[in-house]
Amino acid sequence: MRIRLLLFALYRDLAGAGELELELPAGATAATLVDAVRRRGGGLGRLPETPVVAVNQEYAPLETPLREGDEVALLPPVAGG
Amino acid sequence: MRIRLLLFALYRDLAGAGELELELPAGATAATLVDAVRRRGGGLGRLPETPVVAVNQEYAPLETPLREGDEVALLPPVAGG
Amino acid sequence: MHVSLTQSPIDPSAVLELVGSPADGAVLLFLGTVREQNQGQPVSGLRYEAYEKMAEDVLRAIVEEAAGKLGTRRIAVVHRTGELAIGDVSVAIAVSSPHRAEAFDACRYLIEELKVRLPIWKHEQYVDGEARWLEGKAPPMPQSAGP
Amino acid sequence: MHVSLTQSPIDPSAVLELVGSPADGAVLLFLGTVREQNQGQPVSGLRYEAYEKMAEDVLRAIVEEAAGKLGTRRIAVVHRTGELAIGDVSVAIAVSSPHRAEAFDACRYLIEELKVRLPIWKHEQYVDGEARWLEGKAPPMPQSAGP
Repeated sequence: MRIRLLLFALYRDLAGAGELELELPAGATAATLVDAVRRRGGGLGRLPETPVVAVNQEYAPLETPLREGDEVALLPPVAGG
Repeated sequence: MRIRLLLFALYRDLAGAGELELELPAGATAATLVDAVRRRGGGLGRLPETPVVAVNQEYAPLETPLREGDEVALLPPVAGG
Repeated sequence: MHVSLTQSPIDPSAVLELVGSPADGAVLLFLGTVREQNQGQPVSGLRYEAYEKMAEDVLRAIVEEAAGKLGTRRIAVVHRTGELAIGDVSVAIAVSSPHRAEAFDACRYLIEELKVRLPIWKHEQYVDGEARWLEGKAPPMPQSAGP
Repeated sequence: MHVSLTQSPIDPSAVLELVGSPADGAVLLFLGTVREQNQGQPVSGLRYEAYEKMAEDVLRAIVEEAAGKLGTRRIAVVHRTGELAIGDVSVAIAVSSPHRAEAFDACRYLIEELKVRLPIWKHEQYVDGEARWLEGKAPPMPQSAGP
Protein backbone atom coordinates (compact mmCIF):
# COMPACT_ATOMS: atom_id res chain seq x y z
CA MET A 1 0.00 0.00 0.00
CA ARG A 2 0.99 3.56 -0.62
CA ILE A 3 1.61 5.88 2.35
CA ARG A 4 2.30 9.60 2.38
CA LEU A 5 5.06 10.38 4.90
CA LEU A 6 5.60 13.88 6.29
CA LEU A 7 8.76 14.91 8.12
CA PHE A 8 9.11 18.06 10.20
CA ALA A 9 11.82 20.29 11.64
CA LEU A 10 14.93 18.28 12.63
CA TYR A 11 13.60 15.12 10.95
CA ARG A 12 13.00 16.99 7.71
CA ASP A 13 16.56 18.29 7.86
CA LEU A 14 17.83 14.71 8.41
CA ALA A 15 15.78 13.42 5.46
CA GLY A 16 16.54 16.36 3.21
CA ALA A 17 12.84 16.32 2.32
CA GLY A 18 9.57 17.15 4.04
CA GLU A 19 7.49 14.60 2.20
CA LEU A 20 8.07 11.06 0.89
CA GLU A 21 5.85 8.48 -0.80
CA LEU A 22 6.37 4.98 0.63
CA GLU A 23 5.21 1.58 -0.54
CA LEU A 24 4.58 -0.74 2.43
CA PRO A 25 3.40 -4.37 2.61
CA ALA A 26 -0.18 -5.15 3.62
CA GLY A 27 -0.47 -5.43 7.42
CA ALA A 28 2.16 -2.75 8.00
CA THR A 29 1.92 -0.66 11.16
CA ALA A 30 3.47 2.70 12.03
CA ALA A 31 6.38 0.70 13.51
CA THR A 32 6.91 -1.07 10.15
CA LEU A 33 7.06 2.34 8.51
CA VAL A 34 9.60 3.69 11.01
CA ASP A 35 11.82 0.61 10.45
CA ALA A 36 11.58 0.98 6.69
CA VAL A 37 12.47 4.65 6.88
CA ARG A 38 15.44 4.08 9.21
CA ARG A 39 16.76 1.33 6.91
CA ARG A 40 16.98 3.82 4.06
CA GLY A 41 20.06 5.07 5.91
CA GLY A 42 21.69 8.45 5.34
CA GLY A 43 20.28 11.13 7.62
CA LEU A 44 17.18 9.03 8.19
CA GLY A 45 19.32 6.34 9.85
CA ARG A 46 19.66 8.81 12.72
CA LEU A 47 15.91 8.88 13.40
CA PRO A 48 15.10 7.57 16.88
CA GLU A 49 13.76 4.00 17.04
CA THR A 50 10.47 5.18 18.50
CA PRO A 51 9.74 8.66 17.20
CA VAL A 52 6.41 10.29 17.90
CA VAL A 53 4.01 9.39 15.11
CA ALA A 54 0.79 10.95 13.87
CA VAL A 55 -1.52 9.02 11.56
CA ASN A 56 -3.96 11.19 9.65
CA GLN A 57 -3.14 14.20 11.88
CA GLU A 58 -3.63 12.37 15.17
CA TYR A 59 -1.00 11.13 17.58
CA ALA A 60 -0.97 7.36 17.23
CA PRO A 61 0.84 4.46 18.93
CA LEU A 62 3.48 2.62 16.89
CA GLU A 63 1.22 -0.44 16.79
CA THR A 64 -1.36 1.47 14.75
CA PRO A 65 -2.17 -0.48 11.54
CA LEU A 66 -1.79 1.61 8.42
CA ARG A 67 -4.13 1.74 5.45
CA GLU A 68 -3.72 2.68 1.80
CA GLY A 69 -3.56 6.46 1.46
CA ASP A 70 -2.83 7.23 5.11
CA GLU A 71 -0.88 10.39 5.92
CA VAL A 72 1.80 9.50 8.46
CA ALA A 73 3.99 12.15 10.11
CA LEU A 74 7.16 11.70 12.15
CA LEU A 75 7.27 14.41 14.78
CA PRO A 76 10.32 15.58 16.73
CA PRO A 77 9.64 16.63 20.34
CA VAL A 78 7.44 19.74 20.05
CA ALA A 79 8.35 23.28 21.10
CA GLY A 80 5.45 25.66 20.53
CA GLY A 81 4.24 28.40 22.84
CA MET B 1 -5.71 66.66 70.84
CA ARG B 2 -7.33 67.26 67.51
CA ILE B 3 -7.86 64.32 65.14
CA ARG B 4 -9.12 64.32 61.55
CA LEU B 5 -11.56 61.45 61.06
CA LEU B 6 -12.41 60.11 57.58
CA LEU B 7 -15.40 57.89 56.91
CA PHE B 8 -15.92 55.90 53.73
CA ALA B 9 -18.71 54.15 51.83
CA LEU B 10 -21.31 52.65 54.21
CA TYR B 11 -19.76 54.38 57.23
CA ARG B 12 -19.92 57.73 55.48
CA ASP B 13 -23.59 57.11 54.71
CA LEU B 14 -24.20 56.25 58.40
CA ALA B 15 -22.41 59.41 59.54
CA GLY B 16 -23.94 61.64 56.89
CA ALA B 17 -20.42 63.05 56.43
CA GLY B 18 -17.10 61.87 55.06
CA GLU B 19 -14.95 63.90 57.39
CA LEU B 20 -15.18 64.99 61.05
CA GLU B 21 -12.86 66.89 63.38
CA LEU B 22 -12.63 65.27 66.84
CA GLU B 23 -11.15 66.48 70.10
CA LEU B 24 -9.76 63.56 72.12
CA PRO B 25 -8.03 63.40 75.53
CA ALA B 26 -4.26 62.91 75.71
CA GLY B 27 -3.40 59.21 75.70
CA ALA B 28 -6.29 58.34 73.39
CA THR B 29 -5.93 55.31 71.13
CA ALA B 30 -7.81 54.34 67.98
CA ALA B 31 -10.14 52.39 70.28
CA THR B 32 -10.87 55.55 72.30
CA LEU B 33 -11.77 57.27 69.05
CA VAL B 34 -14.10 54.48 67.94
CA ASP B 35 -15.88 54.58 71.33
CA ALA B 36 -16.23 58.34 71.16
CA VAL B 37 -17.64 58.17 67.65
CA ARG B 38 -20.13 55.41 68.51
CA ARG B 39 -21.33 57.38 71.55
CA ARG B 40 -22.33 60.27 69.29
CA GLY B 41 -25.29 58.02 68.41
CA GLY B 42 -27.47 58.48 65.32
CA GLY B 43 -26.17 56.55 62.35
CA LEU B 44 -22.74 56.36 63.94
CA GLY B 45 -24.19 54.31 66.81
CA ARG B 46 -24.50 51.51 64.24
CA LEU B 47 -20.74 51.38 63.59
CA PRO B 48 -19.26 48.01 64.54
CA GLU B 49 -17.40 47.92 67.87
CA THR B 50 -14.14 47.00 66.16
CA PRO B 51 -14.13 48.54 62.68
CA VAL B 52 -11.02 48.40 60.54
CA VAL B 53 -8.94 51.47 61.26
CA ALA B 54 -6.20 53.23 59.34
CA VAL B 55 -3.97 55.78 61.03
CA ASN B 56 -2.18 58.13 58.65
CA GLN B 57 -3.10 55.90 55.66
CA GLU B 58 -1.90 52.65 57.21
CA TYR B 59 -3.95 49.83 58.66
CA ALA B 60 -3.46 50.04 62.41
CA PRO B 61 -4.55 47.97 65.43
CA LEU B 62 -7.13 49.54 67.76
CA GLU B 63 -4.47 49.86 70.47
CA THR B 64 -2.53 52.34 68.33
CA PRO B 65 -1.89 55.55 70.33
CA LEU B 66 -3.02 58.69 68.51
CA ARG B 67 -1.19 61.97 68.21
CA GLU B 68 -2.26 65.54 67.54
CA GLY B 69 -3.03 66.00 63.86
CA ASP B 70 -3.34 62.28 62.99
CA GLU B 71 -5.61 61.31 60.10
CA VAL B 72 -7.73 58.36 61.22
CA ALA B 73 -10.02 56.51 58.82
CA LEU B 74 -12.78 54.03 59.61
CA LEU B 75 -12.94 51.51 56.78
CA PRO B 76 -15.81 49.17 55.96
CA PRO B 77 -14.80 45.75 54.60
CA VAL B 78 -13.15 46.47 51.23
CA ALA B 79 -14.43 45.44 47.81
CA GLY B 80 -12.04 46.50 45.07
CA GLY B 81 -10.97 44.49 42.07
CA MET C 1 6.47 49.54 37.99
CA HIS C 2 3.29 51.54 37.71
CA VAL C 3 0.29 51.92 40.00
CA SER C 4 -2.59 54.32 39.63
CA LEU C 5 -6.25 54.99 40.28
CA THR C 6 -8.19 56.63 37.50
CA GLN C 7 -11.66 58.00 36.87
CA SER C 8 -11.22 57.48 33.09
CA PRO C 9 -11.96 54.27 31.20
CA ILE C 10 -9.03 51.83 31.32
CA ASP C 11 -7.42 50.95 27.98
CA PRO C 12 -6.01 47.40 28.27
CA SER C 13 -3.43 47.98 25.49
CA ALA C 14 -2.05 51.02 27.28
CA VAL C 15 -1.61 48.99 30.48
CA LEU C 16 0.08 46.16 28.54
CA GLU C 17 2.52 48.68 27.10
CA LEU C 18 3.68 49.61 30.61
CA VAL C 19 5.34 46.19 30.98
CA GLY C 20 7.32 43.90 28.68
CA SER C 21 11.00 43.74 27.89
CA PRO C 22 13.22 41.89 25.39
CA ALA C 23 14.35 39.86 28.43
CA ASP C 24 10.83 38.53 28.97
CA GLY C 25 9.13 35.49 27.49
CA ALA C 26 5.77 35.82 29.24
CA VAL C 27 3.28 38.64 29.64
CA LEU C 28 0.04 38.26 31.55
CA LEU C 29 -2.85 40.72 31.62
CA PHE C 30 -5.78 40.36 34.01
CA LEU C 31 -8.90 42.48 33.57
CA GLY C 32 -11.70 42.70 36.09
CA THR C 33 -14.91 43.72 34.34
CA VAL C 34 -18.36 44.83 35.47
CA ARG C 35 -20.85 41.98 35.20
CA GLU C 36 -24.46 42.43 34.12
CA GLN C 37 -25.70 40.64 37.23
CA ASN C 38 -24.59 39.84 40.75
CA GLN C 39 -26.01 36.77 42.47
CA GLY C 40 -28.86 36.75 39.99
CA GLN C 41 -29.81 40.41 40.44
CA PRO C 42 -29.51 42.44 37.19
CA VAL C 43 -27.03 45.29 37.63
CA SER C 44 -27.42 48.64 35.86
CA GLY C 45 -24.09 50.14 36.91
CA LEU C 46 -21.75 50.71 39.79
CA ARG C 47 -19.57 53.21 41.52
CA TYR C 48 -16.18 52.63 43.13
CA GLU C 49 -15.17 54.87 45.97
CA ALA C 50 -11.55 54.83 47.15
CA TYR C 51 -9.52 56.22 50.01
CA GLU C 52 -7.23 57.43 47.28
CA LYS C 53 -4.15 58.50 49.16
CA MET C 54 -4.04 55.23 51.11
CA ALA C 55 -5.07 53.04 48.15
CA GLU C 56 -2.03 54.05 46.10
CA ASP C 57 0.28 53.30 49.04
CA VAL C 58 -1.31 49.89 49.63
CA LEU C 59 -1.17 49.11 45.92
CA ARG C 60 2.50 50.03 45.82
CA ALA C 61 3.19 47.73 48.79
CA ILE C 62 1.34 44.82 47.14
CA VAL C 63 3.22 45.40 43.88
CA GLU C 64 6.54 45.34 45.73
CA GLU C 65 5.60 42.00 47.28
CA ALA C 66 4.56 40.64 43.88
CA ALA C 67 7.81 41.85 42.31
CA GLY C 68 9.61 39.53 44.72
CA LYS C 69 7.66 36.58 43.34
CA LEU C 70 7.93 37.75 39.74
CA GLY C 71 11.66 38.37 39.71
CA THR C 72 11.07 41.63 37.82
CA ARG C 73 9.52 45.00 38.65
CA ARG C 74 7.65 44.98 35.33
CA ILE C 75 4.20 45.25 36.88
CA ALA C 76 1.40 47.72 36.15
CA VAL C 77 -1.84 47.98 38.11
CA VAL C 78 -4.59 50.47 37.30
CA HIS C 79 -7.84 50.59 39.27
CA ARG C 80 -10.85 52.54 38.11
CA THR C 81 -12.91 54.73 40.46
CA GLY C 82 -16.19 56.60 40.00
CA GLU C 83 -19.13 55.50 37.86
CA LEU C 84 -18.76 52.37 35.68
CA ALA C 85 -21.06 50.72 33.16
CA ILE C 86 -21.59 47.03 32.42
CA GLY C 87 -18.53 45.61 30.64
CA ASP C 88 -16.22 48.38 31.81
CA VAL C 89 -12.80 47.36 33.08
CA SER C 90 -12.58 47.96 36.85
CA VAL C 91 -9.01 46.81 37.29
CA ALA C 92 -6.15 45.94 34.93
CA ILE C 93 -3.05 44.08 36.07
CA ALA C 94 -0.15 43.48 33.70
CA VAL C 95 3.06 41.64 34.54
CA SER C 96 5.98 40.46 32.46
CA SER C 97 8.73 38.06 33.33
CA PRO C 98 11.33 35.81 31.72
CA HIS C 99 9.19 32.75 32.57
CA ARG C 100 5.47 32.07 32.71
CA ALA C 101 5.17 30.30 36.07
CA GLU C 102 6.29 33.43 37.91
CA ALA C 103 3.98 35.61 35.78
CA PHE C 104 0.93 33.52 36.69
CA ASP C 105 1.85 33.43 40.39
CA ALA C 106 2.51 37.16 40.63
CA CYS C 107 -0.62 38.13 38.69
CA ARG C 108 -2.80 35.91 40.85
CA TYR C 109 -1.15 37.24 44.01
CA LEU C 110 -1.82 40.82 42.91
CA ILE C 111 -5.54 40.36 42.28
CA GLU C 112 -6.12 38.30 45.44
CA GLU C 113 -4.26 40.72 47.72
CA LEU C 114 -5.76 43.78 46.11
CA LYS C 115 -9.25 42.43 46.73
CA VAL C 116 -8.71 42.09 50.49
CA ARG C 117 -6.36 45.01 51.16
CA LEU C 118 -7.16 47.88 48.80
CA PRO C 119 -9.35 50.51 50.53
CA ILE C 120 -11.95 50.65 47.76
CA TRP C 121 -15.69 50.08 48.03
CA LYS C 122 -18.23 49.10 45.44
CA HIS C 123 -21.73 50.58 45.30
CA GLU C 124 -23.96 48.57 43.00
CA GLN C 125 -27.10 49.89 41.33
CA TYR C 126 -29.67 47.36 40.17
CA VAL C 127 -32.11 47.40 37.29
CA ASP C 128 -35.01 47.32 39.77
CA GLY C 129 -33.88 50.65 41.26
CA GLU C 130 -32.27 49.22 44.40
CA ALA C 131 -28.68 50.13 45.24
CA ARG C 132 -26.26 49.06 47.94
CA TRP C 133 -22.69 48.86 49.12
CA LEU C 134 -21.33 45.41 48.36
CA GLU C 135 -20.43 43.22 51.32
CA GLY C 136 -16.66 43.44 51.34
CA LYS C 137 -13.81 41.65 53.02
CA ALA C 138 -12.06 42.66 56.22
CA PRO C 139 -8.42 43.45 55.43
CA PRO C 140 -5.92 41.40 57.46
CA MET C 141 -4.97 43.64 60.40
CA PRO C 142 -1.37 44.21 61.41
CA GLN C 143 -0.47 42.71 64.79
CA SER C 144 -0.01 45.14 67.65
CA ALA C 145 3.68 45.63 68.45
CA GLY C 146 2.84 44.79 72.09
CA PRO C 147 4.05 46.65 75.20
CA MET D 1 -14.13 30.02 20.59
CA HIS D 2 -11.35 30.84 18.17
CA VAL D 3 -8.15 29.02 17.23
CA SER D 4 -5.74 29.91 14.47
CA LEU D 5 -2.16 29.84 13.25
CA THR D 6 -0.91 32.95 11.53
CA GLN D 7 2.18 34.15 9.71
CA SER D 8 1.29 37.79 10.52
CA PRO D 9 2.22 39.66 13.68
CA ILE D 10 -0.28 39.00 16.51
CA ASP D 11 -2.20 42.03 17.81
CA PRO D 12 -3.00 41.39 21.51
CA SER D 13 -6.00 43.77 21.46
CA ALA D 14 -7.55 41.91 18.56
CA VAL D 15 -7.21 38.61 20.43
CA LEU D 16 -8.74 40.16 23.58
CA GLU D 17 -11.71 41.31 21.54
CA LEU D 18 -12.48 37.71 20.57
CA VAL D 19 -13.53 36.96 24.15
CA GLY D 20 -15.45 38.85 26.84
CA SER D 21 -19.14 39.09 27.57
CA PRO D 22 -21.38 41.16 29.87
CA ALA D 23 -21.76 37.92 31.83
CA ASP D 24 -18.04 37.84 32.62
CA GLY D 25 -16.13 39.44 35.47
CA ALA D 26 -12.65 38.23 34.56
CA VAL D 27 -10.57 38.31 31.39
CA LEU D 28 -7.06 36.89 31.18
CA LEU D 29 -4.60 37.34 28.34
CA PHE D 30 -1.34 35.42 28.14
CA LEU D 31 1.33 36.40 25.63
CA GLY D 32 4.39 34.35 24.86
CA THR D 33 7.14 36.59 23.50
CA VAL D 34 10.51 36.04 21.86
CA ARG D 35 13.35 36.57 24.33
CA GLU D 36 16.65 38.20 23.45
CA GLN D 37 18.57 35.24 24.86
CA ASN D 38 18.10 31.56 25.59
CA GLN D 39 20.19 29.96 28.31
CA GLY D 40 22.62 32.83 28.09
CA GLN D 41 23.09 32.68 24.31
CA PRO D 42 22.03 35.93 22.55
CA VAL D 43 19.23 35.23 20.05
CA SER D 44 18.86 37.15 16.81
CA GLY D 45 15.55 35.68 15.72
CA LEU D 46 13.58 32.50 15.32
CA ARG D 47 11.30 30.56 13.06
CA TYR D 48 8.32 28.45 14.02
CA GLU D 49 7.40 25.57 11.77
CA ALA D 50 4.04 23.85 12.26
CA TYR D 51 2.25 20.76 11.02
CA GLU D 52 -0.56 23.18 10.30
CA LYS D 53 -3.46 20.88 9.56
CA MET D 54 -2.80 18.83 12.68
CA ALA D 55 -1.89 21.81 14.88
CA GLU D 56 -5.30 23.42 14.42
CA ASP D 57 -7.03 20.14 15.31
CA VAL D 58 -4.88 19.67 18.42
CA LEU D 59 -5.44 23.29 19.45
CA ARG D 60 -9.19 22.87 19.05
CA ALA D 61 -9.10 19.75 21.25
CA ILE D 62 -7.09 21.54 23.96
CA VAL D 63 -9.48 24.51 23.85
CA GLU D 64 -12.48 22.18 24.27
CA GLU D 65 -10.82 20.67 27.35
CA ALA D 66 -10.08 24.14 28.74
CA ALA D 67 -13.67 25.24 28.10
CA GLY D 68 -14.76 22.50 30.50
CA LYS D 69 -12.59 24.05 33.23
CA LEU D 70 -13.55 27.60 32.33
CA GLY D 71 -17.29 27.11 32.25
CA THR D 72 -17.49 29.19 29.05
CA ARG D 73 -16.35 28.74 25.45
CA ARG D 74 -14.98 32.28 25.40
CA ILE D 75 -11.43 31.28 24.55
CA ALA D 76 -9.16 32.50 21.77
CA VAL D 77 -5.74 31.07 20.93
CA VAL D 78 -3.54 32.37 18.12
CA HIS D 79 -0.10 30.91 17.42
CA ARG D 80 2.39 32.59 15.15
CA THR D 81 4.42 30.67 12.55
CA GLY D 82 7.29 31.67 10.27
CA GLU D 83 10.02 34.20 11.08
CA LEU D 84 9.81 36.17 14.33
CA ALA D 85 11.95 38.96 15.79
CA ILE D 86 12.92 39.63 19.42
CA GLY D 87 9.88 40.87 21.36
CA ASP D 88 7.35 39.47 18.87
CA VAL D 89 4.34 37.65 20.28
CA SER D 90 4.59 33.93 19.49
CA VAL D 91 1.31 32.90 21.11
CA ALA D 92 -1.69 34.78 22.51
CA ILE D 93 -4.28 33.11 24.72
CA ALA D 94 -7.37 35.00 25.88
CA VAL D 95 -10.11 33.61 28.10
CA SER D 96 -13.09 35.19 29.80
CA SER D 97 -15.30 33.82 32.52
CA PRO D 98 -17.72 34.95 35.22
CA HIS D 99 -15.05 34.31 37.88
CA ARG D 100 -11.28 34.69 37.99
CA ALA D 101 -10.25 31.36 39.52
CA GLU D 102 -11.55 29.50 36.46
CA ALA D 103 -9.94 32.03 34.11
CA PHE D 104 -6.50 31.50 35.69
CA ASP D 105 -6.86 27.72 35.70
CA ALA D 106 -8.02 27.52 32.09
CA CYS D 107 -5.38 29.93 30.78
CA ARG D 108 -2.61 28.05 32.54
CA TYR D 109 -3.96 24.74 31.27
CA LEU D 110 -4.01 26.05 27.71
CA ILE D 111 -0.39 27.20 27.66
CA GLU D 112 0.94 24.10 29.44
CA GLU D 113 -0.92 21.66 27.17
CA LEU D 114 -0.14 23.59 24.03
CA LYS D 115 3.56 23.44 24.84
CA VAL D 116 3.62 19.65 25.04
CA ARG D 117 0.99 18.74 22.44
CA LEU D 118 1.00 21.28 19.63
CA PRO D 119 3.01 20.02 16.62
CA ILE D 120 5.12 23.15 16.29
CA TRP D 121 8.91 23.43 16.30
CA LYS D 122 11.20 26.34 17.07
CA HIS D 123 14.36 27.05 15.13
CA GLU D 124 16.53 29.58 16.95
CA GLN D 125 19.13 31.75 15.28
CA TYR D 126 21.87 33.18 17.48
CA VAL D 127 23.84 36.42 17.26
CA ASP D 128 27.05 34.39 16.79
CA GLY D 129 25.65 32.86 13.59
CA GLU D 130 24.75 29.46 15.02
CA ALA D 131 21.22 28.14 14.58
CA ARG D 132 19.41 25.06 15.82
CA TRP D 133 16.11 23.35 16.47
CA LEU D 134 15.17 23.76 20.12
CA GLU D 135 15.06 20.62 22.22
CA GLY D 136 11.33 20.04 22.53
CA LYS D 137 9.02 17.90 24.60
CA ALA D 138 7.64 14.50 23.67
CA PRO D 139 3.86 14.78 23.44
CA PRO D 140 2.00 12.31 25.69
CA MET D 141 1.16 9.35 23.44
CA PRO D 142 -2.30 7.82 23.31
CA GLN D 143 -2.46 4.29 24.71
CA SER D 144 -2.88 1.52 22.20
CA ALA D 145 -6.44 0.20 22.19
CA GLY D 146 -4.94 -3.30 22.72
CA PRO D 147 -5.85 -6.50 20.88
